[in-house]
Amino acid sequence: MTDLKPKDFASTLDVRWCPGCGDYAVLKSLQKILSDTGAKLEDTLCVSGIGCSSRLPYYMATYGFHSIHGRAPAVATGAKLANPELDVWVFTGDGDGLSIGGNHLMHALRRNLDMQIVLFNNQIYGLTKGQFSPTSQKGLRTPSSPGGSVDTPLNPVRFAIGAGAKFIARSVDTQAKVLGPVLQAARTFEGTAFVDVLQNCVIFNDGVFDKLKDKKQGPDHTLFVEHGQPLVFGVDRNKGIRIKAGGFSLEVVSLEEGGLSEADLIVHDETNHALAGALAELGGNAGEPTVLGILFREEAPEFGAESRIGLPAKPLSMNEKLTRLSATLRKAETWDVGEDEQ
Amino acid sequence: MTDLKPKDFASTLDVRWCPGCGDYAVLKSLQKILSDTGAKLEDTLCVSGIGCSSRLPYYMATYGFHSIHGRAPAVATGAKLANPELDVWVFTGDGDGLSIGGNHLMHALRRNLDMQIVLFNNQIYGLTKGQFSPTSQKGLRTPSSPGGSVDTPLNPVRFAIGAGAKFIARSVDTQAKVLGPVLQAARTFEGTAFVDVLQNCVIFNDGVFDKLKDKKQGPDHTLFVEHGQPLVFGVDRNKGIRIKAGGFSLEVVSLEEGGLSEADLIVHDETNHALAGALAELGGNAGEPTVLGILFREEAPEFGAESRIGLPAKPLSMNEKLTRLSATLRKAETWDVGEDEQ
Amino acid sequence: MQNGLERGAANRELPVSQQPEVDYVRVRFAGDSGDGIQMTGTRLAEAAARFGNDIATFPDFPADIRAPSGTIYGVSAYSLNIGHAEVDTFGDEADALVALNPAAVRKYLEGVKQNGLLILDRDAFTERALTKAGFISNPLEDGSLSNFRVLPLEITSNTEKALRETGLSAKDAKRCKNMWTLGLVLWLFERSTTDVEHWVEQKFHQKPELAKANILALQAGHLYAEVNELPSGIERYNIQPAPLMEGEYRSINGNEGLAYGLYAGATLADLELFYGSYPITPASPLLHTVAKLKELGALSFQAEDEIAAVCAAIGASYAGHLGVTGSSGPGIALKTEAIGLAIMTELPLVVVNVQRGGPSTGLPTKTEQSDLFQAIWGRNGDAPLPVIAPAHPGECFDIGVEAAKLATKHMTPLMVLSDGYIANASAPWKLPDFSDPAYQPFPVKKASEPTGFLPFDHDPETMARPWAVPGTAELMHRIGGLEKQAGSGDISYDGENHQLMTQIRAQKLEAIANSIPVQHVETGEATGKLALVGWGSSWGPIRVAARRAQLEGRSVSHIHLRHLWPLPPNLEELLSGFDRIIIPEMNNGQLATVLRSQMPLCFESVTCVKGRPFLVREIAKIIDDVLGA
Amino acid sequence: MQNGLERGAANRELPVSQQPEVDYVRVRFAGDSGDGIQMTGTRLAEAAARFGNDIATFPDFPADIRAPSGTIYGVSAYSLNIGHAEVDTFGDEADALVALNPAAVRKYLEGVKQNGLLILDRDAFTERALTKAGFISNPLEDGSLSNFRVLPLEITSNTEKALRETGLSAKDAKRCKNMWTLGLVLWLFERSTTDVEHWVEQKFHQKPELAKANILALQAGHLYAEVNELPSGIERYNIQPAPLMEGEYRSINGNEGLAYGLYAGATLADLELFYGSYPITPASPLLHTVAKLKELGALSFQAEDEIAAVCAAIGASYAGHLGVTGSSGPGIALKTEAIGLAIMTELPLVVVNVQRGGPSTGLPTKTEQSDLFQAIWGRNGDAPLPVIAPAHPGECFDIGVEAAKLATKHMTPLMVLSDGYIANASAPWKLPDFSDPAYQPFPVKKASEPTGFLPFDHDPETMARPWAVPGTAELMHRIGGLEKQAGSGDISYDGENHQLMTQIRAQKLEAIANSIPVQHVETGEATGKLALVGWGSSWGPIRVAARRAQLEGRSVSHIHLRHLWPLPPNLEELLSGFDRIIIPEMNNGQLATVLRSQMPLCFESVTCVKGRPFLVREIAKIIDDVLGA
Ligand SMILES: Cc1ncc(C[n+]2csc(CCOP(=O)(O)OP(=O)(O)O)c2C)c(N)n1
Ligand SMILES: Cc1ncc(C[n+]2csc(CCOP(=O)(O)OP(=O)(O)O)c2C)c(N)n1
Ligand code: SF4
Ligand code: SF4
Ligand SMILES: [Mg+2]
Ligand SMILES: [Mg+2]
Repeated sequence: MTDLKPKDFASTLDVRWCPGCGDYAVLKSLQKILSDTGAKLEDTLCVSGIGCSSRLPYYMATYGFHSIHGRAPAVATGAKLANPELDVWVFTGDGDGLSIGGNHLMHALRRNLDMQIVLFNNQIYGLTKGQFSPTSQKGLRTPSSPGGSVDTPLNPVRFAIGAGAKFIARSVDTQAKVLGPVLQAARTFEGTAFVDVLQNCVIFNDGVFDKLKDKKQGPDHTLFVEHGQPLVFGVDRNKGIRIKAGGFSLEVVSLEEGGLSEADLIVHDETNHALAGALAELGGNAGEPTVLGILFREEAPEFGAESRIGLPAKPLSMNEKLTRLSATLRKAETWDVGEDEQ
Repeated sequence: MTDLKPKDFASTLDVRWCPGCGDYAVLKSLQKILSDTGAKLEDTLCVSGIGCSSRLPYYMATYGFHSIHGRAPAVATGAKLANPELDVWVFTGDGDGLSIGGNHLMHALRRNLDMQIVLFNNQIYGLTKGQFSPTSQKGLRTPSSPGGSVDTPLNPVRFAIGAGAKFIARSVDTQAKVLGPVLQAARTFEGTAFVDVLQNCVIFNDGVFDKLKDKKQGPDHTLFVEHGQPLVFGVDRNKGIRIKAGGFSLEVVSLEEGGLSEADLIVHDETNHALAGALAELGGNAGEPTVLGILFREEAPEFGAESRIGLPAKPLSMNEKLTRLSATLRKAETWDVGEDEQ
Repeated sequence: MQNGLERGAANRELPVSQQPEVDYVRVRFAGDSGDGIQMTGTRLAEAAARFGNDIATFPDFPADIRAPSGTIYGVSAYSLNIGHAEVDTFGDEADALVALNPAAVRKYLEGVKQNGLLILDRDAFTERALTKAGFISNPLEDGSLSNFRVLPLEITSNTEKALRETGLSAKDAKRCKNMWTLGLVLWLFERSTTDVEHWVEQKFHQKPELAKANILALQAGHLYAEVNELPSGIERYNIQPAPLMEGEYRSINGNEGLAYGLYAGATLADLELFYGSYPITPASPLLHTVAKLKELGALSFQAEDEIAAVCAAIGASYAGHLGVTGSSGPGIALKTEAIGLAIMTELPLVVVNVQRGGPSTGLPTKTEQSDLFQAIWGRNGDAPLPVIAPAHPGECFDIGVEAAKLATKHMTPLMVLSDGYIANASAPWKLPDFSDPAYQPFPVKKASEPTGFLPFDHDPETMARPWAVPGTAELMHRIGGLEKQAGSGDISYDGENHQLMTQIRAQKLEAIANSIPVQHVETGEATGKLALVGWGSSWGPIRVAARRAQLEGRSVSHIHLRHLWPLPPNLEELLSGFDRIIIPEMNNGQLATVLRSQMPLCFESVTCVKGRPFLVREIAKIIDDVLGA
Repeated sequence: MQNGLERGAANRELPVSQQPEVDYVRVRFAGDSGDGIQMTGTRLAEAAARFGNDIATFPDFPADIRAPSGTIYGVSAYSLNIGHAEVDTFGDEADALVALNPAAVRKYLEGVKQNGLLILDRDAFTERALTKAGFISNPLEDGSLSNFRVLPLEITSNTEKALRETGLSAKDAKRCKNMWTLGLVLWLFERSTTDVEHWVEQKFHQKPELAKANILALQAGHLYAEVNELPSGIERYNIQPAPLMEGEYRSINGNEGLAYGLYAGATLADLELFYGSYPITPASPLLHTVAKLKELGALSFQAEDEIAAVCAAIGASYAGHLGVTGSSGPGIALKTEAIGLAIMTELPLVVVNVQRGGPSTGLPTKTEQSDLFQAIWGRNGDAPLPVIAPAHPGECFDIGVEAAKLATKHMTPLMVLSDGYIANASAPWKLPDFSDPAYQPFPVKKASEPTGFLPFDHDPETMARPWAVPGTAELMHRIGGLEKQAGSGDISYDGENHQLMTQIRAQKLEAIANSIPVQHVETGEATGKLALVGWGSSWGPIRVAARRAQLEGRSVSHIHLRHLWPLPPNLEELLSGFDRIIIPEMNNGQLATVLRSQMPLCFESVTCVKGRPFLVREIAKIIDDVLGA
């Protein structure tokens, strides 16, 4: 294996996203972790649908398939089933993956085929110039919602939990420190890893994540979870999450008031479905942090391996196949017509 | 309003489900609650996709639209948006609603338009003769999975939670006592009400729900939830659900051992998302009950009403419309070409 | 013994019959869905085939899974044409109808010829059953069957009687009445029960008591016929073996044939088969059949919908398998956008459409061939792809092989148009001999050489681009649905390049046109007064009618198109040799429209969209109308 | 003043020009996506139109949202043809190119005529910018522009200078360079800046400092031209008003026209408009425009995908609205199955396809007319529906009205084929007068009478079935995609009935054929040597070329098809009167194929799939080739 640098993963094509688009940062993180993990160009396959974010495969020096709108998980499924050796990545957007492609995403997550699905969630349709998407905030005025969108937004993480995904993470485009390890863990995970990347579209939805990304105040609005670690957050790491007394729900508490300490907080258990669901919801109300990191991860049977059970132990030669086919055809009743019989 | 009997809701067509099919019972419950609630034939619209269950509209004396596979929620959305006065029902199957139609279902649930979506979940494709469906149990041998299905089944209730549904219930086809009130509550709910009906297919998947439906042992395997009531179940009502100590998850406990009483159990709160999620999961492991009843219900803005904001207060006459259109066309710069100018 | 002529696809040219009354027997079994009709029919078909007859069958089951018993829409039927001359259709009117309940009589009496034989289960003609079937009086008594030779037997009670000793429950015993009937019918056809007995033993080898009961019933029915004197006018059918070509045979239906053929095709191309599909009538059995080929290396994938199915197949092709997807009309409609992607990316892909009655959901369980427009022209943009169609079940295997060959040789998606009739009908089929030159391997050469590699470079002869699969070192490249620079494959918005690429895609079809066999005359002279041009499952009735007319010395030729798009280059010249050209089709004139658009000849269209193939008589009438009776 | 002839659709027949050099000026603005090119172009177009010129415009923006500045693929352009004779195309070569950066020169120089005028921002020709645009040397210096009249101006620095006093940041000041340019160009066209000033004031009324800056820049540019002596050889353009028909005008593009027309059509049908859609280039503005009509009662619904969009529209139609859905080729492909449902259920539905370059994702931002096959034949089953197409932006409104009328009158889905060029191009449009008989209301009568109500009974003249909407007492009935009994609408699997229903669906098209206007000759004699047959946006160039040839006394006629399916019944007779018939199309010969399939005439096809309409010169060449130069 040659040592490939991040830039070796870049194709020769000019990157054509708008200057300042969050997509650049994700592309960079991706190239870096591929380099870090010693990925090979020829064994890496990037599949995408249509959208700004779905242009990503063109910018990678690996194999790439820019398919059609919403269908990347299905294309990737076929490719990975056909060649389990490939390291398959799906890049999609909130429109591509959750609007037209929601069903394929859901079924991919349910099946748990070994691949990574990275959703560039800019809460807008970038490529078609700014209509609201399934993750757009309510009330957003766009060309197709001049009076403000009335659709209730979908929470991609909660959606993934509903679909039964086995690896669910959330990250922010430009926070390479979170995004890098998340992508790396996604790649390592044997099954479908889903990564919701909060991505800024400078043109049509600029600044929606500014609060979370703010260098100073950001930590007050985000909580980075790690398995086995208590759920602490805040600029001064003085806030946390605990189970609300007398009910099955979470609440934000201050570690300074009421004599609470880290011991009163929940410890993150990435195999706990209910916890992941509750964490996914946080961020909607004032004071709540948006949870980043790996919200859920659970080992489970991998679809590809299971699908191959029953296949011949090793690929058959053409002759073996024809011989077996001949035998199969003869499993039905056969009879001979001979010259002499006539 | 004339008093319609349940049978008045039956059309003149012969019902063509297999003898013994669970669909009959659902049809009956439906006709009964429509009669009970004084529904009008002409104001009721039944929309369906394709599948055995999707034949239901033909058997109703109301308006009906047997549309195409998986698309009933979309057809219903258009009809309801066009005429908010209609009482719109969608009937779908686990294949129709969760396989090909999963995306429309998801978006319908997310939007919360006032209608009822009843999913006949027989964990099989009935009409196409018995292939496994997205809810089929793993390992099920069917014509398309002769070696046993390797797909991980989807949990419709959990899926609905993931989609952000505001009314989520589960019931069993033949338990009219649960199903009736659930359908009635679904009808009353202002928003999209989702009902997962565990339905027996006598031909291709007979008996999958027998354990739950068993006259005697059934109560040991099912838990009927009611808002404000503790989560007790069992033939002898001696089992219950409580929060597992030291974590964010549920466990089944016996009320006889360890001196536990109902007071130790969780009280059902139908507005609690996390609880609904955890309850939805129960039933997968031995000893756990399958939860029936209204798992989740939360008032939320109704999509239809929100969509109509900005429309004229009352419908415009043809003349008013043309006048306003003329004015709108003139919002752009206009200029006159006069004979004299030439 | 065989007449020397090898029929292109079917490979089993047999003498043609001039006396359908003697040469064939057409029998239809009909009864309730639960009566085991399909099994009875299949057994008789099998027995006849093993005996050496030529056969054609047509199962006709209800749209409902299990309609309430006794209803007309719950009737299941199986039609069978047994001949010692060539049998290409399941026949027009039936010589005999075996009806296990009144509803079956009600539904199928119309299809029985004058003076035909009616074998009925008298026990089933209860008041209740008659009412359910819509009879006001009992046809056995009211004289309404006087135009037929009626043989009313106490089938149910005779079966029960025969099984009394077995200790079987009355319900289970009753279930064996189809076996009793089969026994009787086997006697009528002068066949022994031995083969069926073997089959029963195998099928029920885990339930010996059931095996025994079924065999008892079978023998009882046979014995009954032999022992009881049958009324006068009812004779046994003596159908001698047909002079079939020497070889090993089995019976096969179109779906099986196609699934096996596609596997064989992938194999001969040295590829693995990937079949992505979503169930739909009548295409689902393709999925079921491929699923069973797993131990042979075939991978099947039941997707969440048709779009995912075709996309997965495209993904599999990109990764180096032969991606195949199958569905029926409405499902193909959903695949349209993705098929465009396969055209744009120039990946091999086989799309099978097992057509059913349309439009929309239409008549899901009935046959039709009305998706031809969709196949040839049903896409956005200038998006050409080849279309081929099997003529009958026996040709499906070879169509599967050819599909794999054309798709890989030219790097293109391709559509196969089968239909509900071909899919479900079965016929004797000579098992393939893979050492035959017809099955010469055509192994695909995947790209591996980096020097000069350009993903959208085209071979001037085949117009194929190189197939470089992920995993191949140094050939990394990107493909997609956007227009691409000829050669490099980079995205290109350039107008001139788009014009060039549009031409290249069109030239791919020209390359295929040049590589397919020239159009031959299926039967008849190469010029003449009348050409009957058909495709797909209109093959059988046209062939039979044309061959009969030819024997009478009439100037009619049958031209059957296996390659529908591109059309064989010599077609125009060939057709120019006829005074009149008539196209009988099971749609509203689609092939006629296609041909008119391609050559300035006068095409007359005769259409039939009744959910079934043409009758021979309907084709014969066309011939009579043109050439005089 | 107007020449008396009322042109069918466009309603604005003007004198034809024989001297394009004098009668029109074609100017193209080009620069970086961020340079405000579209705005500059639109303002000049508006000013010209208000002055009374006829105009045609063509915005040509990059596929990328905001490509890195200075790149060739990031160039945005706006072409404008200003005339005092009839202007139907945006013109062949440009008379003038206003280029704000080197990349714009690189991309569009080819399209400028010999000795054309080049106005360049000299400040933008930095080393870096030149390299980015792929120039090896500076074209301003290396003599490569010697075939043009070059006017290199310090646009950026002049703008900055003009705004120095305003206190605007350098960046904001620079942004006004398009206004400076516009001022200059307005002077060149002998137009004052007043109208633009008003517009700026309105547009920036919340940011008065920006308004002021823009106006300052505008005036500065104007003044610059007036004060500085322009080099010899550069003259002002004097384009007199065109003799337009009297009336009130605005400019409109095809998407706007269609959206308004559909609203008007629904209104005249006495229905509410429901528009269900999913964004796609170039159809999205239809959705945006309808969304803005909410206060007029129109309901728009952005669905999760194209399938949901069409299904919602079908649901809305069932519930009594006029359901409309719009998309472009790939999205229409996805709607195919549902369109079949609308055909089967015989509900009114308008499907708009704003075509783009195909196949597959193809060339999303480029125009093409290659979805004709898909529109006419692209469905499973025998599934006919009417197809109509606008010729130019000004006709879109009326097409919207007609679509609503045909769909409701005949109870059928209908397809409108617009295209990317028509959608984005704009032209002066005479505002509709709703008291004109052309806009006579056609209110739909919904069923309400229970006696004798049969949901699938057909009016023998229109072949419409009754439209009974949910909510109507006593008319409860069920519809769906399965085949239905004629009359009752109950599910029917009967073969004869299916044949009948197939015929009924075909007869619906015949009824439409009988109700549409006879095909007229767009321009020229009713018989002659050459007929040029076109549809959609090939209208402009064919018209211009044909009219010029006619003025020269040549025997060429232009026949433009607005009704593509069914075809006008008199078309064959009309076309028979010509010696040769040539069909220029922006696809690989689709209309030619359609026509060949429908009438035994000889159609010659000339195709152009370069992402742009034909050039007049390309059509003129066809005429020359046939009739001699
Ligand atoms: C079948 C189809 N429908 C619609 C489109 C138009 N389209 C392209 S991308 C897109 C949405 C993009 O949004 P998202 O997935 O969020 O990607 P982003 O551009 O925001 O990264 C749409 C609607 C298409 N290309 N194909
Ligand atoms: C586009 C399309 N694809 C496939 C089908 C075939 N089909 C009809 S119903 C069905 C699945 C039915 O399963 P489900 O929704 O669970 O209904 P059930 O019959 O079990 O009630 C399928 C695959 C179809 N009619 N249309
Ligand atoms: S439009 Fe938005 S998402 Fe698309 S490239 Fe530009 S900034 Fe990025
Ligand atoms: S196949 Fe199953 S689901 Fe369908 S009608 Fe029969 S029993 Fe019911
Ligand atoms: Mg987005
Ligand atoms: Mg089901």
